[in-house]
Amino acid sequence: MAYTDLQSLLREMLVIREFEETADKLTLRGKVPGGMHNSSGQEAVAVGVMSALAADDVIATTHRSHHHTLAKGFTPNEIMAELFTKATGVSKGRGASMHLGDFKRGHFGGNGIVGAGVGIAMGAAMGIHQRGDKNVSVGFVGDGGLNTGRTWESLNMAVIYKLPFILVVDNNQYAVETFVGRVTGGNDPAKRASGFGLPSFNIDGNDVLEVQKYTAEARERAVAGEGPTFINALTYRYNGHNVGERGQYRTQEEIADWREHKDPIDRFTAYLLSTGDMSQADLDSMKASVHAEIEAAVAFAESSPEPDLSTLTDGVDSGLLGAK
Amino acid sequence: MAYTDLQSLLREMLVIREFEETADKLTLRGKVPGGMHNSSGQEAVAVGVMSALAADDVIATTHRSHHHTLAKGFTPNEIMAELFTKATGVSKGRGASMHLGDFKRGHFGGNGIVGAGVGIAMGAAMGIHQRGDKNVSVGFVGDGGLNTGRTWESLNMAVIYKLPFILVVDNNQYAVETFVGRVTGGNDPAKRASGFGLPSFNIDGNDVLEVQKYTAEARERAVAGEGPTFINALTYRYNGHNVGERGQYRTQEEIADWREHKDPIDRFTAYLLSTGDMSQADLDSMKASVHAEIEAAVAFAESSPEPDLSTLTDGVDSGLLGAK
Amino acid sequence: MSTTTDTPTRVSHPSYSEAFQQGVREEMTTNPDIFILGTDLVERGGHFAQVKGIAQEFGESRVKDSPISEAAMVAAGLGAAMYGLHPIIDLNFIDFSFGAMDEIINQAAKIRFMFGQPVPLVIRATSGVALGGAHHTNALEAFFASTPGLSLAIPSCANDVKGLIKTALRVPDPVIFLMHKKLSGVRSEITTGHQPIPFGKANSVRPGKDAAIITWSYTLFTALKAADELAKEGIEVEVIDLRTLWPLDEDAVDAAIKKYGRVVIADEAPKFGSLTAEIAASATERCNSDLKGPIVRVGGVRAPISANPRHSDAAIPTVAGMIEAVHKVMKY
Amino acid sequence: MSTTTDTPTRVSHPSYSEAFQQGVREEMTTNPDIFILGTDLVERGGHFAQVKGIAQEFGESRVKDSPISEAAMVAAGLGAAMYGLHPIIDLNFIDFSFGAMDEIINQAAKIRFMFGQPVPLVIRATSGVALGGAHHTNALEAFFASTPGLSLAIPSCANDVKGLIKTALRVPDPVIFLMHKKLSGVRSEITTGHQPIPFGKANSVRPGKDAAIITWSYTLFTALKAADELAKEGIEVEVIDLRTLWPLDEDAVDAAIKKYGRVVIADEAPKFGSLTAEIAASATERCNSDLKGPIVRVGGVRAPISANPRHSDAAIPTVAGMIEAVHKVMKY
Ligand SMILES: Cc1ncc(C[n+]2csc(CCOP(=O)(O)OP(=O)(O)O)c2C)c(N)n1
Ligand SMILES: Cc1ncc(C[n+]2csc(CCOP(=O)(O)OP(=O)(O)O)c2C)c(N)n1
Ligand SMILES: [Mg+2]
Ligand SMILES: [Mg+2]
Repeated sequence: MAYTDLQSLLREMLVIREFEETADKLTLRGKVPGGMHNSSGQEAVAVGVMSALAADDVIATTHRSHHHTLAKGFTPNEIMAELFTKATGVSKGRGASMHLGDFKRGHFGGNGIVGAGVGIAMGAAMGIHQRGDKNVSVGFVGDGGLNTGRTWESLNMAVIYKLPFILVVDNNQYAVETFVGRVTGGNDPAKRASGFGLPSFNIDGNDVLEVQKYTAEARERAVAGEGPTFINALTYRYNGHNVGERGQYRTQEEIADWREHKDPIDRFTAYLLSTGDMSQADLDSMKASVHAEIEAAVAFAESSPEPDLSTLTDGVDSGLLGAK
Repeated sequence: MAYTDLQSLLREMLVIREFEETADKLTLRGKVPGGMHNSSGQEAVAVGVMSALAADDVIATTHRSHHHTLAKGFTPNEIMAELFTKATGVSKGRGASMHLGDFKRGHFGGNGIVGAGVGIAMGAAMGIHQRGDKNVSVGFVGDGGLNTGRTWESLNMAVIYKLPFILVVDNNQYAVETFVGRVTGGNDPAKRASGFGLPSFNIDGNDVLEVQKYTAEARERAVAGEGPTFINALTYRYNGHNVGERGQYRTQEEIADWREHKDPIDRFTAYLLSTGDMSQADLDSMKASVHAEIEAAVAFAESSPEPDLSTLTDGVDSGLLGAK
Repeated sequence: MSTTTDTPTRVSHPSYSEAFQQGVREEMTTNPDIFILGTDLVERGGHFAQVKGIAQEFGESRVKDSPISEAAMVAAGLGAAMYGLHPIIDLNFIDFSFGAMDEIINQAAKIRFMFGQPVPLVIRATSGVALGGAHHTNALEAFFASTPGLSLAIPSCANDVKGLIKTALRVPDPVIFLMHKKLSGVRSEITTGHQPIPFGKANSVRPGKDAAIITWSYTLFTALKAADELAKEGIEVEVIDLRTLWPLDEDAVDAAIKKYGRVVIADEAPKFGSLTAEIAASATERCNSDLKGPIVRVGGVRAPISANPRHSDAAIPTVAGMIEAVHKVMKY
Repeated sequence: MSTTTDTPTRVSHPSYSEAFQQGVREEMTTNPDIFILGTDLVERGGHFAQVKGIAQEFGESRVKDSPISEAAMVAAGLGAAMYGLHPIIDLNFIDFSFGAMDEIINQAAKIRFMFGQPVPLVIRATSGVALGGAHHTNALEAFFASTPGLSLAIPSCANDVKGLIKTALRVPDPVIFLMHKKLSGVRSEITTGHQPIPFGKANSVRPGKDAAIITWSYTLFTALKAADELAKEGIEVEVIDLRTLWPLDEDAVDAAIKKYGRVVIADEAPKFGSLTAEIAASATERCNSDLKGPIVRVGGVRAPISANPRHSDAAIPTVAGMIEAVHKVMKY
């Protein structure tokens, strides 16, 4: 994905939405072993961040990572195939929904463990720092990860070594069924982070240009050797934590309010139409091409082979130590 | 230890100093298996805190805990004997310097692991909360523990459940040979803590009355159901991290400056003499009695028996589950 | 992550998860010191419905929703246990115990030994291989059971879940309580009513004449299927469920060796370093002369677990693998 | 905490800790991607002087002092390794790995399998029973060695420290490198010069005629003392040092069984669940007919380690216990 113009931001958000809603249905039909975490509603965080990064920047993310992975430039094909645990998936079918990644393309993995991606991304930033490279590393975490100790250990380490690191909280306000305000002392993520001595911001995670701007500024500081930045991007997840889940933990009114009045795609669409950066015709053809792209991804995933059973224990280690 | 008057605060600080300097020498003579962490210089933190607590309040502490344990009312005899790993020690000789404790007297243990005492004390506060009791729990941690993730997990938990918990940082500015400012992003512990949503203070840990006052106020809030308080008490350790260590990580001038100008015992002695709360004669006899008390503790420890070898595996569990 | 259940269920009996609710409810009624702390327990009743309805019945002071802070969760339980409560810390997946290892292994397990005072603490989690991939399928049984100071229950059916959790809630010791995720929905009869089931007592689930398979948890069902197949060949295999791995019922192991001389021990943990090794090695030392040949161990492959279902199934003991092992011991 | 050394040393040779310095220095010179992160490394050179002088020689960008943040330390190493560096994360005491278990077991160990990409990462720590009490004396060898994706080196002498760390720094895999605290100051000859020593190759430290003791790390010295005593009775025991526990030199184990039929396996971890069980059980399955009687295991007691020196010594294999075990196998 190259974000050369404003329309490309919108298109990527549409790709994510269509991917997620399609994959959600396929999951309900049993196509995605282990289920999946739908990111619909959170597109602007992923696209805003990635559009401010360079291709060789590194990310590491969470259990909810389709949007980050698509926005990072991975194809719907390889991700859908991975959800189906097919051999053509980005993780060769070993990872399903939670474990997308390819280090060579700067994606250091989704993660089954809350907070683990923060540490990995911080470590990547240390690698960048050691090499004297001019790229940056971004760690994603949910609001739930704000209460995981290692998030703060890693942030502190990035501060003291001035690592080129950006911590992005993809704050959809719930951890499974738990509202962030109920379990997060102080309930002000940027204030909490600033106590660790770094620039820290609470931003509108449903405004793709705001996310892009804060990320770009953070990236500039990081590359200039000024160390890490903390960005808490407020957003909302429309669907259940895992596919098919509903729960009584939030009202239908709350969901409707976010969907109808704060949707990141609707907002940005209206903006582009109003500024004239996009015509209705552009939009229609964009939607059609996105739809075709996701349909093709499903066909690709369906027709792809399963990983061979003979590969069951391949690649546990390099083999160079001589283990049988 | 009952802190009925100002002189008792001073006496307890003298007991700690004399205990530590005596135990230090005995350690160098091989009497204390595994060595010990001398707290000389940090007396006002221990005595200030404990003097504001009730007898049934709970503490849990660190690897450097003789001062907390003495100030909590444990006798020099049982602690010195424990340092010698004798059967008469407070932990029956199984704990040596790092593992002093007796739950029945509200001491939930020293600890070999940085930060672990914070969690245990927070848990005790949860126990108090569950029972509806009117006491509080205090967790001690060093400045090194400010960068341990679980310290923040525990503090957050205390905030959200409004637990009767006080977190005291016995901040002697060094973790082994590492200066706190070098590894602590922001280097402002109270600011860091306040981001977790609780009253947080940086105080003069060498002023026993200031420590007492902040602890008393924190205790009042806790008992009133208002939740936890964070107190970062700035102090200084005169000796090496472990007995016999020196290192080049700080200057002799720095040590001398703290010893000569900021010593908590000297300061409080001068204060009591100046206000007339104590005469020189009081002081002389106090010192003599303290000296005798510590000498007696050494004699007690020396003459105590070792734990019997037949007890080697006693009490690993209750035995009620039928393990052989 | 979702879970699968591929074992037949009978609708009238409680499920494995419901049996947990029952046991906990009964104990909570008589013991006000019991409370439960974990993520998403109050409304949702836990990710496996294991405490569904309990908050509504006993109030939110006895069932608490936690932030995602595993170290603090276990520490909370530990400190509260030291204060005299009897907490159940619900870690959801045992994999999340990695965030609380110091609290479990270095603190909870050692405190009674070090200070001579009780630590009545239950740590509950699901375990075992299912869907979801490598991060949710770690086998930690050997590690916990081999830690001095910890006990470990790993029930295979509703009845044992109920009876064993009742025992766990009556002893002043830290207990790790592992419930296999693939068994959550499996219904079966409660045969022991309101009675606690002692730790350290194996259960012979199927009688035999020729050999024994010793196992536990989900692998029991694989063993039973293998036994059914073997019966068709005329080989009658006793299937023994150890139910707890510490204390471990050595008497039952030794009795099986004495009776048959042919023993298979099976478990889904990667074979290298699994508890099957400990059971086999120590039983061989004790009862070598009663063995017609070496105990055969069946275990998982040495690899992380793939998210692909065919791969995750192939990574753990299969019916075919179990039959092969029995054939091997039958050749002695 | 201080440590004790009760094994004879020769002054001209490097100590066990100095051998680590040597090996790391040599590799750092040729590989700019190696850096070291841990507490108190720069000035102090680590708590066991294991990296003394290296910061001064290579600069502080290659030897970094860390805050007390074990999870972040390992994560830093892990992420940097994924980026292409070859970090050494120095955890000081292996007990502190409890704070980084997810990073080690769930992340570092599984990443190559999951993503098909290398994780060149060394995690170094001291291990073993010494003074200091329960929190600093955990035995984690079985847990790490049984985790798919991890390798584990556990050298007993300066030469092996040097050769094995050089190998560890040349493979793109996560390696756990455990150095026994009681051996830190022990000096011995470097016989293999600048050569790396392969993993998975045991070392026969003393020849024998009648039986073998298979062991590793500090317990090797207990075994050698026992062998000296047994020699006085006319029993000649080969003493084999496994040196790495994964890969494990099964060929050496099998060869000892074939040669003597009488084998003792000893280690200081609590016996229940120690790796001695895995080695014994799998070797028995492979070579039962060559055994004159069951392999006898010697291990630690099932209890946390007391801070009292007589107690901590009694908790692990003693010379007397080792002699008794050999007498037992000699009776077959
Ligand atoms: C250490 C850990 N604890 C618990 C879980 C179980 N779990 C998976 S996702 C999740 C909620 C995460 O919430 P958040 O971080 O806000 O991310 P979101 O799902 O909202 O994207 C939980 C509790 C886990 N995966 N890892
Ligand atoms: C989790 C953990 N990491 C490292 C250590 C080793 N260690 C023991 S004490 C110490 C320094 C602690 O410094 P601080 O918290 O400031 O306490 P102080 O010694 O100054 O009282 C370290 C690193 C440990 N015991 N636990
Ligand atoms: Mg969330
Ligand atoms: Mg300090």
